[in-house]
Amino acid sequence: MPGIATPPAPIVPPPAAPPTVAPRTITEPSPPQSAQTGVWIAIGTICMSFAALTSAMVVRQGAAPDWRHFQLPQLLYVNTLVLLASSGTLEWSRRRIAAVSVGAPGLVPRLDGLAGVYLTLALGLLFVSGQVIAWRQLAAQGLFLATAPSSAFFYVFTALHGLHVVGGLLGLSYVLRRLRRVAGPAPQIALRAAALYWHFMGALWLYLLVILATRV
Amino acid sequence: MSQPTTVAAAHHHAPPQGFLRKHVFSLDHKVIGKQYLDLALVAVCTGMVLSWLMRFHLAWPETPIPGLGTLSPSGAAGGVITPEYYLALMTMHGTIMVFFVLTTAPFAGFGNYFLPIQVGAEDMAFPRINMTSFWVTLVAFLVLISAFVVGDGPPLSGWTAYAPLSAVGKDAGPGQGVGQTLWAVSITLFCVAQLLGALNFITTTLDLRTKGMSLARMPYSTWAWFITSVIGLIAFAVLMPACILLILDRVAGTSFFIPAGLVISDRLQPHAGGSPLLWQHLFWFFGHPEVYIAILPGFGIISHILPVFARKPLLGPRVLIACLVSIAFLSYTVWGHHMFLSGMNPFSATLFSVPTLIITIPATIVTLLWIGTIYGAKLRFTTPALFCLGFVSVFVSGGISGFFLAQPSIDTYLHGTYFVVGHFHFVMGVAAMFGIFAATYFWAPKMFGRMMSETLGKWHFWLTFIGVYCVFMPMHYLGLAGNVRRYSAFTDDYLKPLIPLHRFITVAALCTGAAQLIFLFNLIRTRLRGPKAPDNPWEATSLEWSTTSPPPFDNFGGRPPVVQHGPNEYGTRGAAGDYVMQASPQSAGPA
Amino acid sequence: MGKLFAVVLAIITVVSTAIFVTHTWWLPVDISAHGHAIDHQLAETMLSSGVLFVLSQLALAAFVWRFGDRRDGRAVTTFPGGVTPMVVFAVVLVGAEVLALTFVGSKVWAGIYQTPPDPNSLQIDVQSEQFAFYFRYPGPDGKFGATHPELINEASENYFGLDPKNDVSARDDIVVPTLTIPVNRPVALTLRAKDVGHAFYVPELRIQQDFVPGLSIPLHFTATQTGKYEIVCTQLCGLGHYNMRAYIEVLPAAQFEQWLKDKAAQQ
Amino acid sequence: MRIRSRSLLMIALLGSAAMVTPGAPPAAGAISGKVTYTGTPPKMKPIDMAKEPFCARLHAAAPVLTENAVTGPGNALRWVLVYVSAGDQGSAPSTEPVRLDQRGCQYIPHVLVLQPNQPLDIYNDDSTSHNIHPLAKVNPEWNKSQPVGAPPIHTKWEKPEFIPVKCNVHPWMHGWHLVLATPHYAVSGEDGAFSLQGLPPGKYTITAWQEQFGTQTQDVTISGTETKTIDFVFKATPY
Repeated sequence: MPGIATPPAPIVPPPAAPPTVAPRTITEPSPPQSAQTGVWIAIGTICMSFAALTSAMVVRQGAAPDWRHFQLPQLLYVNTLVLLASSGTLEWSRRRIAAVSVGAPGLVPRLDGLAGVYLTLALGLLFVSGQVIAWRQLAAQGLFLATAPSSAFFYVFTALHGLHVVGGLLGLSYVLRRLRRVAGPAPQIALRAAALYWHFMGALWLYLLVILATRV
Repeated sequence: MSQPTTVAAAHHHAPPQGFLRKHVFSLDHKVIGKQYLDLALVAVCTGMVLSWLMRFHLAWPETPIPGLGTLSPSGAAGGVITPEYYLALMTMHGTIMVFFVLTTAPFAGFGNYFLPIQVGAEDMAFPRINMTSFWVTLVAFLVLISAFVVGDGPPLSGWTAYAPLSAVGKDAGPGQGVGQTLWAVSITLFCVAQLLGALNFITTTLDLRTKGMSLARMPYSTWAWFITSVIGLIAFAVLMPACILLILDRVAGTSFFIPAGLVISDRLQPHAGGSPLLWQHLFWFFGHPEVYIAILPGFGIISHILPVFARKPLLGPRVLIACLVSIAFLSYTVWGHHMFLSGMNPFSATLFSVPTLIITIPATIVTLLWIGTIYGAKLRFTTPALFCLGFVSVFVSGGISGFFLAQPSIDTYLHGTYFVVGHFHFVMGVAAMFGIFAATYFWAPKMFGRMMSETLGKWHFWLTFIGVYCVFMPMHYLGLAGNVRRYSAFTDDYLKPLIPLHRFITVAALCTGAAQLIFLFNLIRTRLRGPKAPDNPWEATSLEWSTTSPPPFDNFGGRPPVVQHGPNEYGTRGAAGDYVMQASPQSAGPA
Repeated sequence: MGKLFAVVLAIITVVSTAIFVTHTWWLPVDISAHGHAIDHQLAETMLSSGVLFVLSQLALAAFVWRFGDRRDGRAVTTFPGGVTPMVVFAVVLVGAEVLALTFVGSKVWAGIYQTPPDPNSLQIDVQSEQFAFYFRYPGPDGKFGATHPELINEASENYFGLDPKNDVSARDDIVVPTLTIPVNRPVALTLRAKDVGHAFYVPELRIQQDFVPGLSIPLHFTATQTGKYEIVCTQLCGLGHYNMRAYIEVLPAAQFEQWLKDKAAQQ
Repeated sequence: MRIRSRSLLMIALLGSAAMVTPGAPPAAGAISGKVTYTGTPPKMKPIDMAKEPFCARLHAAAPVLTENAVTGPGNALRWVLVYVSAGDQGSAPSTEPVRLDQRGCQYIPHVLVLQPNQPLDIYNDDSTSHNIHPLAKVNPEWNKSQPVGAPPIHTKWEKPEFIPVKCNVHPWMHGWHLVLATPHYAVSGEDGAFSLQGLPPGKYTITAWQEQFGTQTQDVTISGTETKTIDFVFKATPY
């Protein structure tokens, strides 16, 4: 099932025929900021879900003395850097595309800005595989989902966050496809929304890292 | 609130071509709205049949029900309902009604259909996500219903699914194996669907309002759907992780909600350290806002329809919106009143009883606004108007019994008795249903382009209005006598003298149920062969009445309306009578 | 049509209120020390909300009766004073009533659930299980034996999982399915659940408390009248929930001591 | 739960040999004897059925005692299953139905012996609802209620197993369904006596099983139509 809150796919103007030689001349007025509002609301929802899980963890830790502390695999800190880097490259390419297409709203000048988005996708995939490797390391230590409540919450938090990151990757690849094919400002609005969602993924991971490091 | 800079024209998309795109996998919010309403119709029929079986079993436990033995041989061999099957019927009745009827119909169904039109938009902000949320809701409903035919029957831990009864697995009794897991998966899917739905509602209300449609000029049903989606966003975002943890407890062997040392069916359970109260807290943090998700759209619908038939403006619309917002906020501070006696620290009972009693104030104000609107009105007693009046009366009865349950000292006696059943059925089972009936009769001309029969409508109203009072008011008397709820048979000595009252309730419930067939027949006949409906049969002012019945694909035929007035212009001298349409250019002079 | 609605609504209101007022179905006799305070609180709330109920229903009926559309061209009029009387009535009157009920009610609640039990009250260990209550008295040695969930064996009536072989204090514990207590003497129960959530509810004692697996919850009361009453479960616990009952027998003090001695002898 | 691994029993049961042609019964021997105990058995406590008024009234005169170690005169032990665990030529399992009654909130008989696929009819003779919950591990476990007015439950067990049965509604109601592959079995009565009839000549292992004191086996050889007597003595402990 795709990420629970895949970033909202803003309305595509009627699926244009495959890009003919001359890009479509009509430039539609910029759509309202619905993609941006949608992402902000999705962020609110995701925060509420993780807040509920955090309170469940706090209550569960107090409920019984069986909370077994364990050392977080060091790989997680490397993954954190990878995720922050991916946010960086995405922000760089978003600003570059915005700056470049202010002059000429056609397709061509925008292409060099896409490299950053590709890099973000790669780093995102690297982060997700890093998380899975961290799970393997934990399993090697004998800490599975049901071994202890602390490991259970670790797996639930990282799984839900990973699921949302995968959703973000799907959203980014969708926006990437539209950036290459559709002229006009609409894809940029979508890119700004997708970037906001991606930065939130980074911030959420930092929050998770803090509470996991302190409580688990 | 970002005022939309440009007209929402850019948001158009080409009308669908193929049958599939037009009717099944449609992106049009009107088709999705009708799909939600049809799902809710199937769900309410299922839920009602379950309640008939339950009521019949309570009144005459040993009389076999013909045909039930063949339908469910394990649950009701020979037509006699077994105790576990009764609890399974109760659990499915509660879950279907709360989730798939009272959240789906007034909020997702009518909201999806009318919110975009009422704000002057062509469609929801994200049509693809809107379509996804319906299909995920349908899958959730099918997953829930499959519990009837799979494993050892549907779950029996109630719609509240308290742990460890719901978390331990098949040791806890029949239905707690596969059936309970299906329940948890179904509710998780339902949460995902509602989150996507709420996301759509809020973005559309904030971003896609047409020119001149400021927030102050939005109709009150739109306000209600907007506030309900904000509540839903937070409530379902908490229930989803709770259900995920419950599923992990059931299948992955974790111990979030199951403590150590439990011996169930002579087996020591392999769990340790969990807290059953954690589930109750997470569930009711969602649970009480859920009951407001069920009733607030009803508030909006009644506040939208009542002025139309009173032919005068709603009294104090700003106060109404302030009350809706304060109810929405307070609904997150009261969940503990479900848990006064649950083993939670007794001091927090006092803590939760204060906001619970305070929330009665905005509810009282809203009721008084409706009664105040009726004062000095020129009431037209059409069927939707009667259901509005019925809503006000029934909501008052239900709300008043809330006074008793809000106080921990009285809840000591009344908790877990039929008094509670009477209370929540009056407020949710009847008031919210009257909201749905009023909305159906009021908007049928617009949705189907055909008028519903008034005579059948009135028969349906009178039988239902008197019927529900005969069914649910006696439940308060049973509660005062200490009749415990969720019992599949009354074998206690002090309950035996109450059985005749149960028989009266059963007869009343079967008659009221039969009366709903009138509504079903009326609805189906209208959709197939009802008389053609004009664009504005009720002479109302809001935007949905300034377009054709049923509205074209993009709601306003390419000419998005420019709004000049609020929705409350009744009783003033207007071009076409004593009202001024929201989008009419002419100024609204005094009457 | 409006007049019909007003009449039907008035009849419904009058009939329902009459049944409440005449106590056709009402609370059973109160045999608990703290029961009077609860009954008083209930009566108080019944009176104030009854008035609110009758007033609002009859107001609705009256307005619907009077303001039907008689096509006489009469202009619509707004409620005298507009919306302010509504808000004032709700905030002041309902608010005041809410505060009164909360203030008085919290004292009644605190008296039952927030005060520690009387030190010399009778200690009884209560275990609820899928679909029965069992009560354990410490027996002559005054000490409860340790309980071991893995030793529970219903066939040999070892419901608490006692280990008499090597736990001396467990040998004289008395386990009975009927809660037998002396009259006018405080009783302190410790509620423990063996499997799922249950509840302890005696309507006559005006007392109710859930069992939570994993917790042992204190509950104390004093019975002021002898007799045999029913204990029922109000927390959904599975298929036998409706049949999960026990009896509470309130005996005069002497008869209770005799009963205790007989039971200890049978051990 | 009695700590006694059932796997040991399973091996003994599966030892029964191939089919025997029905035809006229060959010359048959018999084994009979008595089951007794030594030491002090646990005291059989009276069951207080106060929770279920209907059953409490039935047993008001003579309260029912617990049945996990029922003793009789002369140190006799009742409800002990004695059966041929090895050396049985095996024969078609009988198909005439076995009846289990729930009367006075008790399982009658306390120990019910039957063979795989033998029809089992469970009746509820009380005017209160019972709930039969056989805690089977080898066979599929089921848990059904039988409310008043419900028809009898017709079921069967496919595989041999010793299945404890409990009633979820009345915690003191316990019984056993002993599913045996061999048709040669007997349950010791009040006096602890048992007898196995119709045994063709051959070498047999006889096993005696008691729900609390475990199992004992003895070997017997039948040469003609004589009756061999063997006795079993179980060591009883008070707790």
